[in-house]
Amino acid sequence: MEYIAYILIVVGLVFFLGTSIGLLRFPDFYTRMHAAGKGDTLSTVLILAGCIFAVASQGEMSWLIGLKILLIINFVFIGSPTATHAMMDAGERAGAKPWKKKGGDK
Amino acid sequence: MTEHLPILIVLAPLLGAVFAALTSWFWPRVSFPIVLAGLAISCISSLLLVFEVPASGVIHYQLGGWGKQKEYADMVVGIQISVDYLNGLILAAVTTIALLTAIYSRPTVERELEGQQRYFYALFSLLVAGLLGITITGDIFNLYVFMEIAALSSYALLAYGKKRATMASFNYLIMGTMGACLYLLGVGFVFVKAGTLNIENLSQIIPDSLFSSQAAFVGFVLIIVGAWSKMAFFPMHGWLTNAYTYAPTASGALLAPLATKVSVYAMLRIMITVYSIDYIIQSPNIQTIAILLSTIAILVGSFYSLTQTNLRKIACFFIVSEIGYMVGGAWLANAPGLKGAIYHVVADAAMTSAIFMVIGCIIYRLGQADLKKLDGLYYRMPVTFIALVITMAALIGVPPTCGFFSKFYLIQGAAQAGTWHFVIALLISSLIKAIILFRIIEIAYNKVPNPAKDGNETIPREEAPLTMLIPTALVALGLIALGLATDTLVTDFIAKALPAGLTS
Amino acid sequence: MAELPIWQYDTLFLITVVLFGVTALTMQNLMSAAIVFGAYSFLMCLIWTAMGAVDVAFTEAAVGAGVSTVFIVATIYNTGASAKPRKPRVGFKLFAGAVAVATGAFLLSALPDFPAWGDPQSPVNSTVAPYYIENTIRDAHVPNIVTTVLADYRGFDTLLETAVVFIACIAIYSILRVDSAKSTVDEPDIIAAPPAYDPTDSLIIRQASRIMVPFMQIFALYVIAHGHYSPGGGFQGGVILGASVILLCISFDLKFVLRQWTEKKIMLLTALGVLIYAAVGVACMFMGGDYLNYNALDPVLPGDMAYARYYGILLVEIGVGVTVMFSMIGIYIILASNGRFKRGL
Amino acid sequence: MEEIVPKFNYIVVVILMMTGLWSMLAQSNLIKKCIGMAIFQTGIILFFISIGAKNNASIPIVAKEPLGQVLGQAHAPEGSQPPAKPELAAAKAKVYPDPPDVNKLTNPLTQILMLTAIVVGVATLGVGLALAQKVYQQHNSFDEDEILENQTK
Repeated sequence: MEYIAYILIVVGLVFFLGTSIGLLRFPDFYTRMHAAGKGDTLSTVLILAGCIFAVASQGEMSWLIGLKILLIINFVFIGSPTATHAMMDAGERAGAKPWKKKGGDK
Repeated sequence: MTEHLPILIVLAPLLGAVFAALTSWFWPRVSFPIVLAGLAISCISSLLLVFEVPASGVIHYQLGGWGKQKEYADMVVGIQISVDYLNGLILAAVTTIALLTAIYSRPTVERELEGQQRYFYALFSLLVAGLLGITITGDIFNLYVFMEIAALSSYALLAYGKKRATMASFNYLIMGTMGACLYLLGVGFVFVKAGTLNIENLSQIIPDSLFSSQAAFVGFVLIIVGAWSKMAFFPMHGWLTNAYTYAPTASGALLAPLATKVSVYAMLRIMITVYSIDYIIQSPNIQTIAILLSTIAILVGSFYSLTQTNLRKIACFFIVSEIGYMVGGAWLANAPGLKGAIYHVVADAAMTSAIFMVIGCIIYRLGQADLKKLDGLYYRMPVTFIALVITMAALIGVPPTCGFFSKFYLIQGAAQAGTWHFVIALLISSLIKAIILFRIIEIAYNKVPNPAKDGNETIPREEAPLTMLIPTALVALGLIALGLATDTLVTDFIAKALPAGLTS
Repeated sequence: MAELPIWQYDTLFLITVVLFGVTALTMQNLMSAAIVFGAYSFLMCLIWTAMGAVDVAFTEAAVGAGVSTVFIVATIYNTGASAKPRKPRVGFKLFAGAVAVATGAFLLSALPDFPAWGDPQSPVNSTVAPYYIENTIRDAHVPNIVTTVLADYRGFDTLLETAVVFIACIAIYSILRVDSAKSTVDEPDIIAAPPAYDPTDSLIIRQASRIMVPFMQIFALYVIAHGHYSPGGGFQGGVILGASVILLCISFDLKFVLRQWTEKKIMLLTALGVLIYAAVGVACMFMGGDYLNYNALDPVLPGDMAYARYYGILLVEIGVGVTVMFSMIGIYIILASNGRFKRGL
Repeated sequence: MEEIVPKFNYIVVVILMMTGLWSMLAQSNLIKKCIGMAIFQTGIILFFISIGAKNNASIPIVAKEPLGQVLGQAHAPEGSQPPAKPELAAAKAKVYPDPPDVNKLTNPLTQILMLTAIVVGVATLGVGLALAQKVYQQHNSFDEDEILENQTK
């Protein structure tokens, strides 16, 4: 059980790394938002899944804690993509133009 | 029910405010009587308690039924409120002044706060509950929470005023929160070293184990500086003049006399009970700094009041200089100085309340309180003018009034402690207040030809409405009554409040 | 040197928290300053959980980070201001810096006198605190010591705290609320600059919040009721309830929420919560005990003396929850709608 | 280094408070002053919590021993039939360990004080923001210098 937890958490962290690099490197608003959205949802869910397995092996009440973590995962799935969508939507209305390859306006 | 009196003092205004807030939505006219009833209950119970203290000694009231725990070296668990010689008098003074100001404020609220007065009386009563809580509580963290209650309701009461009141209230908020946070940090430092928050336990722990510890010293300085900035002592007095000048007359009349004096009481409580006087004598450098600062405060307060023409601004600078009296008197750390300081807290609350009420009457009737436009005040508002003269006499220190006796003790203490600059400052400030009094008399009396003689046109006599006039007259006469009752007050109340060990 | 009493990770958190704090203050754009302040508060919760203060971390996450960031953002939205770079008043900034450094040095002068971080024998952990830890079960059968000390041993503090929340709500109401119909206060009606984009009414956000809100409210009720066994209690539950209604305000618009929770209802229920708390105390007084001494309620409540305290705490927590919920909603609506209760964030 | 490391949290607390104090005094923007005030207060809260923290101590909740374990102690392993009624009640009453070891749980007292401090902080922040918003209505700017000019003219 322990090893699955370690693997999941490490993979989650890798995604977080990808998100932060994405946030820094991507040229314009939309691509940065894309990176942030992905990192925000996926890596959190992976880390939480890792926690479920980490907790699974302790004490006989751990299935209850596992269930609670599942609930949290469910909420993260509903919550953070909506947040990213809201920001994208607001950005689009506020007139942020997507980046074009041939040196469009920054 | 009598043993519940201590909690009733704080609970009555608190519940009064909650009920006033609830009923303000259904019958707005009912909220004023409710608050008045709450203040009346707390006033009666505080007067009863004051007379009970000499009979039965210090009264402790355990909240939640927890008390001293034997097996834990009788540490007090839970919160304890106590009435003793030091805060008994101040409780009585605060409740009576609050009650009179509530009656007084009715017409001014009707006129000045047309559309907004739904929660005015709820905040009024909560402020009084906070101030009474500071006076009565026996737990230093509880004192912080009461300080915040009083502060938050005073920000709102001040923000009711005209255009410039909002910015003045914001500055007051920043300074007030800074003071409260420094106080909280000071409580943290004391808590780290002493481990308990109860004043009674602290007064045993600190003298025997913590006198040498640097953290306790830093905690002491933080608490004192926090209290100083709450009472607008010299370096931190910037917010007071704007805050009280642009506030509506009702909140000015309530806040000016009580808010700063209760912070002085909090400082006195920490100095006398928690850290005991010989801690102050043992660390002399704060003492000299404090007395120097209070001399500057008195001089700054007096000189600035000379330059102002708006009566309310003058009264605000009087407060700044009066605070200098009290802090200087307390830090002399000898018997007459402390007696003068404690007595001055009560006397000055009455004096400031009287002067703000008089100014309120003038503003109510003449629309503004500018010194230059007060000509003919004697003929137009004779009773208010007489009250003004009595209050100014008390501020200067003319014998029958209470101002004289407190100044007498302060000068005696200062002479004994040898701090001559403090004595000179006291005399100069009385001189300046005398100049202002004669300036007012000259404007109000001589500038206008005497209408009694038939030749000149008669000035219509338009007094403030009765509900404002009676409290003003009562407080003004109270100054004289307080003066006459000085020796009984000092001997069996204030003298017993001082620690026994204090020598002369 | 004995085993280093220091948590290695916490020093890392502490350094980052200081960095967050400093950036939050030196940022030009107000909105980003608010967001960095939110991040600062969330990181602060992490530090407190690491130090074992779970209840405080929960409250800070809900009240400190969640709601205060929303308040700041609502104020900025309403005024639409961003810190225009002004000529810095160098003289005054230096003076203020000198004052801050001087106080800091004075505070640090007490450093050698402090107990080390985390040693169990320090005076704080060895005088009054052991009583609470050892006697909570005997006195009130409540495993969560924090809730017992909060609502029972130092119950008066919590009553005053609820009063503070109540005062904040009325104070903000009386400062900002202007029913333009009959107020004589001369207040030029500078409508905030219309936001750069019209607020979205996109379906996705509404659906998502419509799904989330009921679960949030159930969880909040669980937090209030379950305060005896797990971290939580009146404050945290009340704030989450308030936050769920604020979420509705943001995703739908103010009128939608005001139809359900009218201004009168909100203000009345804020006052009601404090009344519940104070009434429980007064009931104890009438039943013969001291103020807020729940033992006196024993004849009324089931179970033995200790369980009277158990239920007393529960009643009090409900009072706190009601006040905190409605004052958070009230403060948000007034701040967001600049006192006119019509349109808002 | 010997003296600094075990007292690191007090240093951080002082730094946080001084940034808050500096920003309250020097920042001209009203909202920045409010944020500085909030940071000042969180600094104090960190100070109180770090006093109450104990080394490797768990959260201040008295953990229940699982019923089975308690029953096992009450009844030696000789038989598997359920224990008689009174023992079960006694065991159930004893589910909580007698007074928990003080060093194992963090100090609840400092946490209570800080619950109050956080709520007071938010209340003051709310009132400060309301005042800032009203000032903005009157002077159309958050900057203290502009407001002063606006007031004096």
